[in-house]
Amino acid sequence: MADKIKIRVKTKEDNGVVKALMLIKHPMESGMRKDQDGNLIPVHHLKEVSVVYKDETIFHGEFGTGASKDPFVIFHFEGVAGEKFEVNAVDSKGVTGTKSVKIKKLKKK
Amino acid sequence: MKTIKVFLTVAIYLFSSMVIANSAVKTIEAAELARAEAIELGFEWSTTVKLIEQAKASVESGDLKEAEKLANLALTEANNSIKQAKYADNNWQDNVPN
Amino acid sequence: MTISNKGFSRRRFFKTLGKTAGYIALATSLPSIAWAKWSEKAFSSKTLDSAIKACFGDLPIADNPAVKLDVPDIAENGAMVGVGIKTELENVKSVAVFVEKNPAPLCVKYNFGKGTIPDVETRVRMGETSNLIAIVEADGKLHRSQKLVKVTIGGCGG
Amino acid sequence: MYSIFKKLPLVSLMILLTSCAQETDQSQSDVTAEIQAETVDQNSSAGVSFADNVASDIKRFKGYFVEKFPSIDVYEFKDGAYAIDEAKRQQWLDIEEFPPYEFSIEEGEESFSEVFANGKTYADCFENGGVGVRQNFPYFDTESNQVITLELAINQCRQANGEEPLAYGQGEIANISAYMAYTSRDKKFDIQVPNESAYNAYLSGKKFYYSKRGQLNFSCADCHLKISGSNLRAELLSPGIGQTTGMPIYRAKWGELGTIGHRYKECNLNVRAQPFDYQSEAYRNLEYFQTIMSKGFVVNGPSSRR
Repeated sequence: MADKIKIRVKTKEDNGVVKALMLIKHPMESGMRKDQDGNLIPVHHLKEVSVVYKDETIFHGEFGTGASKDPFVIFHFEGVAGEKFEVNAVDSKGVTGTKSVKIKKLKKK
Repeated sequence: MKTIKVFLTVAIYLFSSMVIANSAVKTIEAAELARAEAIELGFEWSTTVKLIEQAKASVESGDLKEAEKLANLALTEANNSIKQAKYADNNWQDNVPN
Repeated sequence: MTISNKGFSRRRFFKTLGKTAGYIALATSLPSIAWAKWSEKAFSSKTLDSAIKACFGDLPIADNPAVKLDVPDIAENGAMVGVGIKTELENVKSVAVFVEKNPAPLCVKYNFGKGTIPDVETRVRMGETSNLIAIVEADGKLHRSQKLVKVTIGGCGG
Repeated sequence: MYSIFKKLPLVSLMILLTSCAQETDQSQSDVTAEIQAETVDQNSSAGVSFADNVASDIKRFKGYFVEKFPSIDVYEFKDGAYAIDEAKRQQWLDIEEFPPYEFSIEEGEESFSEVFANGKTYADCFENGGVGVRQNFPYFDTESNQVITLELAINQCRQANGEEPLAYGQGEIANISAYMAYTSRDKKFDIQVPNESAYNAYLSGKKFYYSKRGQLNFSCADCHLKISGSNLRAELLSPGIGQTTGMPIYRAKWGELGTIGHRYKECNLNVRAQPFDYQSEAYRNLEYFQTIMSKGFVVNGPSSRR
């Protein structure tokens, strides 16, 4: 599996609480969709995403084909701007993706 | 006597189906001509070409009555799209806000 | 002010693009993560009740207004239905979203670790108008909130 | 060019004269402008009349929506029906906070920085390195006498540098178009009509917009002017002004980006008209007309839609 799962994350820390917005590129094929020549496209979906912060898995997402294409999650956790956390993803074919993210301060307009 | 009657019905059937097949094919050709004009004018409908294809398929499968019906429908649609193009030429201005 | 993309200005976009590319190089080996087992049975269950049971076993379940469920009355498009779940309940272990009429009702399940606050948003798929159910697991109990979400057939002709 | 244009002025002149009688509120200058617009073929020396005619068309097109939606700032129609229905707008804002098309913008930027075999890049083909130029498209190229859309310019750049053109409609060309739109956000559209053949291209697009077509016999204007803001089945019909500013769009229905040509094909099929080819003269002139009508609107592409 040459390709990696692409992950994009935005963070906004505001007095000790981090709002993390995560978008993960994945076709999320439900197995019921057909391609142009009419044959079914096999099931292929994101399975799990883990967020590790200070060596602890603080968030673990399990995904089925009921999740939207390019799955999206917003979660909140106690954290400090400047620190880093890591996102690891794996899908139903075993393709993985990882992203290290530095927590940003919320920009007050 | 019975064999003649059978022979006659078969002949009539063959003859009539030949006539119908002939007119179905002619109608299809007319529909294709009209469709070509609609394309030239830029007002072809998406449904016309499907009707023509179905009419051709019916001719091939020998369902001549169906072929005739579909061919006529295709011809009517193609002619309507030409009328639509002419109508647009003269009336498109009506919808422009003033 | 362009409402359409508040807080997402071009300048920040390029800055994050550049920086994160740098971080990727830093990520060395995958840290040993305690992969919680992906609930195969729950995600393949065809009915709501079997999916809930596969997820949480026989924990007692009850509606609880403390679970705030933010979903639209009419989904703009069944492909991306925004779901927000927030609660003040303590010791929340996990949150799951079910769409009753989906071929496989369980859409997503989020398991919380230390310091994670029970306030999540996600996007799920709905095949048709259906009850959308959020279940929060806390202190060995299941707290449920649900709402009917209408899904319209798209397209105006064709 | 449609040969029918030669017949147009005379016929519509008659209609115009008959319809002028009842129009009380239309000021005299508008009427003369209308007549002038129709007799442009006869006295092509009146070059200046193109700009006046287009300007009055824009005024009346925009005026139509100001009058029809008095409580909505007309420039908000850059977001289509989301400027009308609050519940839809909230769901749309949630998507726009972190839209799936962000990956496409990123991929579009990578494609945009591709170095062609001859060492050139897209940046060499476009003004200002192709950054912040979306608002200049489509424009009428007086040399090749045709409307050049952004997607056509992208492929012309490739072919000029010995590369294979990209497929139109979706995929890489939509990603590049999305990236170029993204770098031009908030810049204003102000497309010009430089000469008579540009004006004829504009008129061809205008006629397309107002002509009833397809088995269902609808024109673009029937849906996007007359009954804009109301529902057709479950679709809230977006106003015709500002429809091109957010292109290319990411429709949840498609699950990926699509250019305006892709949307035109889909819309034609909705009224059961046979779609034209991507970048056909019909579609390029239509895009030219629509973008001219959105003068003063900002670039807000790419944008998500239902």
